[in-house]
Amino acid sequence: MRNIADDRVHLTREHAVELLRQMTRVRRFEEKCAELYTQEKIRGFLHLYIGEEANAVGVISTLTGDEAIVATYREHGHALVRGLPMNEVMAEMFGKAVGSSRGRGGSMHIFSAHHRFFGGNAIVAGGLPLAVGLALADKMLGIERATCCFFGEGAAAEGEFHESLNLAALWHLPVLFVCENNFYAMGTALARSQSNPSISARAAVYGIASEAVDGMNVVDVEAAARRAVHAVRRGEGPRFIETKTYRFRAHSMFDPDLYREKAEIETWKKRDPMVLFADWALSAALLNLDDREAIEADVAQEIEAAVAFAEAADFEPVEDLMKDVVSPPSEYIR
Amino acid sequence: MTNSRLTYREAVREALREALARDKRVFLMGEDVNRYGGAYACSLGLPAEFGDERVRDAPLSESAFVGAGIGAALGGMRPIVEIMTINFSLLALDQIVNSAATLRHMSGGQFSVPIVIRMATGAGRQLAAQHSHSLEGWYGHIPGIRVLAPATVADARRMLWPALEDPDPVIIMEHATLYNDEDELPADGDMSVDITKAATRRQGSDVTVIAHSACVKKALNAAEMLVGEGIDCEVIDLRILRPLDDETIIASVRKTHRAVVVDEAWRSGSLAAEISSRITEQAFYDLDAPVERVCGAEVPIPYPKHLEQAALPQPQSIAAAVRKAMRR
Amino acid sequence: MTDAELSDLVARSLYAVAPDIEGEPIDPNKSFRAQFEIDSIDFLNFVISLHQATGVEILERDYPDLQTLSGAVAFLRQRLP
Amino acid sequence: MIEFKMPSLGADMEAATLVEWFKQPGDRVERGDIIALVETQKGAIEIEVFNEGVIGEQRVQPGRKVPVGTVLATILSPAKEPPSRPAATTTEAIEPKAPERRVSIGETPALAAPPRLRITPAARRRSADLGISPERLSPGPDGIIGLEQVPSGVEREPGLERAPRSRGAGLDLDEMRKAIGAAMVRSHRDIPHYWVVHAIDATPVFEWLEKQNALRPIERRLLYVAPLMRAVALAMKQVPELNGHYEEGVFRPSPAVHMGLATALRGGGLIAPAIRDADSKSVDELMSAIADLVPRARLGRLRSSEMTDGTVTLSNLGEGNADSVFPLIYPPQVAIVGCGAATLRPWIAGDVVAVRRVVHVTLGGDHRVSHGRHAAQFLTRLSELLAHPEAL
Repeated sequence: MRNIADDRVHLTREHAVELLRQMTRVRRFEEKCAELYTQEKIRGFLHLYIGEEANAVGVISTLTGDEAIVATYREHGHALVRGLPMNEVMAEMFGKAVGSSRGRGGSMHIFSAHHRFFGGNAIVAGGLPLAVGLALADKMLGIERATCCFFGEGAAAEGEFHESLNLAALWHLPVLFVCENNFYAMGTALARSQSNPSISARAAVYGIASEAVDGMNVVDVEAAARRAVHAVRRGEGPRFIETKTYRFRAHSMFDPDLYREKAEIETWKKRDPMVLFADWALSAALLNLDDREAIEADVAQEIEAAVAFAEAADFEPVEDLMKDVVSPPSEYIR
Repeated sequence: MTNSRLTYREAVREALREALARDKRVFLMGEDVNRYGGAYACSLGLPAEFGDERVRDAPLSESAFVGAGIGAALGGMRPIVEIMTINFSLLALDQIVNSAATLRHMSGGQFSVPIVIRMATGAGRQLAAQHSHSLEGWYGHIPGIRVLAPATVADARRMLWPALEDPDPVIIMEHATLYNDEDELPADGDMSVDITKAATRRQGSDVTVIAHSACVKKALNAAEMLVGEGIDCEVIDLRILRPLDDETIIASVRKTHRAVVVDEAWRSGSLAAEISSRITEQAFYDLDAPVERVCGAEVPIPYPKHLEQAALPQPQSIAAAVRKAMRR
Repeated sequence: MTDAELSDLVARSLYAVAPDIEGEPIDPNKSFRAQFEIDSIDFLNFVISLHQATGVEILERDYPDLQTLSGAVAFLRQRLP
Repeated sequence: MIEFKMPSLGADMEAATLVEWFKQPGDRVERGDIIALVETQKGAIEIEVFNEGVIGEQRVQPGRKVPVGTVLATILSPAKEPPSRPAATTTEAIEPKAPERRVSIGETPALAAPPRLRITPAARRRSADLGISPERLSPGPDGIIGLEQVPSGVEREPGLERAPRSRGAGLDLDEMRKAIGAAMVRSHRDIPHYWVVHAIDATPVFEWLEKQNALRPIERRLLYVAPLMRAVALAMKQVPELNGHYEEGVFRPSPAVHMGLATALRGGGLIAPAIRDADSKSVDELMSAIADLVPRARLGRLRSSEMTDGTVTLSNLGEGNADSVFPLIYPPQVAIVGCGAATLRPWIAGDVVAVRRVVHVTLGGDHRVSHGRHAAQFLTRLSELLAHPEAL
């Protein structure tokens, strides 16, 4: 067990393997999803996280299992890293009844009450007020823990972003805001949508301590998150991290990516967070090539099993269409 | 003069092109309308013709850019604001309901807001519960605005200009499943359309099926299915969701004595409820059967295809309602 | 049809137009009017009822033949095939 | 909350016995719904409600006689006031005191509405246009009468009444005679009557009827009373002083003629239910209305409005042998038309004596409102109308 009060990243071999393993799981899972999408096994919108894995892996590795996570419609990685079984996440992508949201949500709406994973929000900035409220509940109930909220830089244009930051700061709430700045809000570049391209500067004006880090470097992300989350847990109010990152894929499967230069994408790909970390860990002798191969083999097996699980699972019967609109009477709060 | 074959998407684009070309005050504003080409590719190619000023990317700030569109309309421009989906329009609801729809009245008629707001609506593409809803009935509830729902390629092409000529706010609902529909239009034929009248898409004598948007096609399919059973449906495309064209609806019901209202939206408090109510108010003594409704199941739209389709009106369910109205 | 059946049919037609006398015995030779205060409206309804039950055409000039149970039975016996 | 009280169905009604409730606590009622059957001195009458809402509590149980104005039930407005639980029956018979009670927030189980003819609005209208009583139509296989079940070519289809519902109570003939007696005593005491008689040659009417009926299928045949009522209604329109209500010293003429038809009940007794808007109904429509009304009157199945709406009454002794009649006005009306039997008589036609079918028509009027000249106007007009029945 790592000491959760320790601000430093303890890069043991064990931890390094874990970081690489999680990034690999997310990467390979999503590559498989892209394939399954083209086979029409997965439908709707599919927003891939490929290129941005270091953010979820770095941040979530600092959270305790009961610290709530609120994410966006690009949340497969966050769900897997948080510990949702890959089988259930894959089944959800298929829309199967054993999926993490019983198949009702699909790619954009993965939830798990057990893992305190609050989705899966497809309205930009829609998750920020929820995170503020989760933190408010903790504070009022006297539970000392953080709530972690992921969102993209596009959210910074929404009123809800500003309103939420103000509330969290005003009420001194234990929220860790993590802005994954991949520089494009769908097809609109940061410079075309923000008068001041620094997102972390916005947090600062609400009196929230903020920090911008290299989102392609999992160690940097983890270090920043560790500092921030400890401060939040200590009751120092909200913290804000802006990670500068990049998605290697288009916004969604049905996006011709007209708004980005190929050269720009190639430049960022040279800073692939998995490659970057693996190379560094190999050179620092924290990992060896066998480790990497073993991870890839394990992950491939896990994915194969998840696909088989999802394929074999049943769809919910149509008769159940009206389920879960409101609580069944037996669950009424008394 | 030759006919040109184009998609609904292209029809919207041509209408935008015409508007931008005809009136210097017109500009298009919205999320990803410029570089991305529009979330549904409706504005693809337009920035090259009209420039970044008049095809203006906006940040994800629905309340602000819709409100800014209202302000620009007050200030003498003729803005066309695109909202990516109707679910996102909820973030701008305050500006639409509390400003656009009220300014004329609360200023005692001094100001009008000649804005056109376009948005994609509806389910059918497995986009689950935050991208699939049909909330146009909510807009239909609000006095002070006009709500249009082009169901055909021709209407998609023709409705924008009269909408811009309307001195008051107009909302155009484009059903997301219609963008790929194709039809033939006269290349330079008559582009005018009456944005106060519903359209009768099929003449019939036994039952009036009233639908709008993507449900018009489904209603027409149902009507064809029923021909073999000796049932002759009249299909009315509402086209205008506010103000409703009572005259066309009531005249048809007076003729057929039976009505089936099809609405993709949830049944409770829906446009279908309003239409059904008007029929009973105005044509009660002409009715030979209770007004039937075929509406979306009252569930947030689920992701899996079979459940999503089960939640929506289908030709089969429309046909079943027609049979019920016919007491078959 | 036997006379008994015809008699039953006439009685049922009469009761149908005047349910308030249902079950009361009918004197076959006394006029309905005298027995039950059957007026012209009741009588018209009674004639319609007989016509509908039997298909027999009944003209206005036949009405006097139908004033009593026995008269009505005789009339029907004669007209029915 | 609205208190639904024992209605006054006539100036002479003082009390009535509740026979049967047709609506139960929790049932929705709409204006015009039949809510209960009450036994009056004049027979069993269905009473209707004039408010919409939900039946709250029934304060009077069947079998009890209560005075006019007694609260029979409460009606709650549908949204605001959920019905309270039915309270125990009050035992005080004639002067029930409303028990003190608080409206508790609760729900009453929705009870099934009593069976009602299932007919579509369009079918109901078409059958009304054709003068067909909907009760006479056979429903489709689903139990509903729709346009398909209404014959389109036939104008009127009288025939067998559907088997009537059981009355729930027999006519109380003694009570009825008492009530008629009371009304007639009041009429005789309070109304300064005058009568004017006029002999009218009704031969054209009978000749016309004979020709008509020869051409008509049996179901559409007319009775003499139908053209007679039509002519009386039209003539009434000419003399407003004869058509209306006199109440509390004021006469209110009625724009429409709602014609009470004095109907003898078997075993004695008289009742005069009204046909609304008789002046705007055709002869065929009047025939249809009479054919519908008379059997219902004899069964005691009348709507309360039919008992109170009449603005003038027609009393026709056409089937007997009496030469003429001097009837008493039915208050609050101000006139009554009495017709003796139409019998063959010698008649001066031009300068020859001919055999004609003659009827003595008496107009009884209320001197507070009209006088002989009005009566003469009416009778002259009636005579003209009956001379040309084809134009009626």
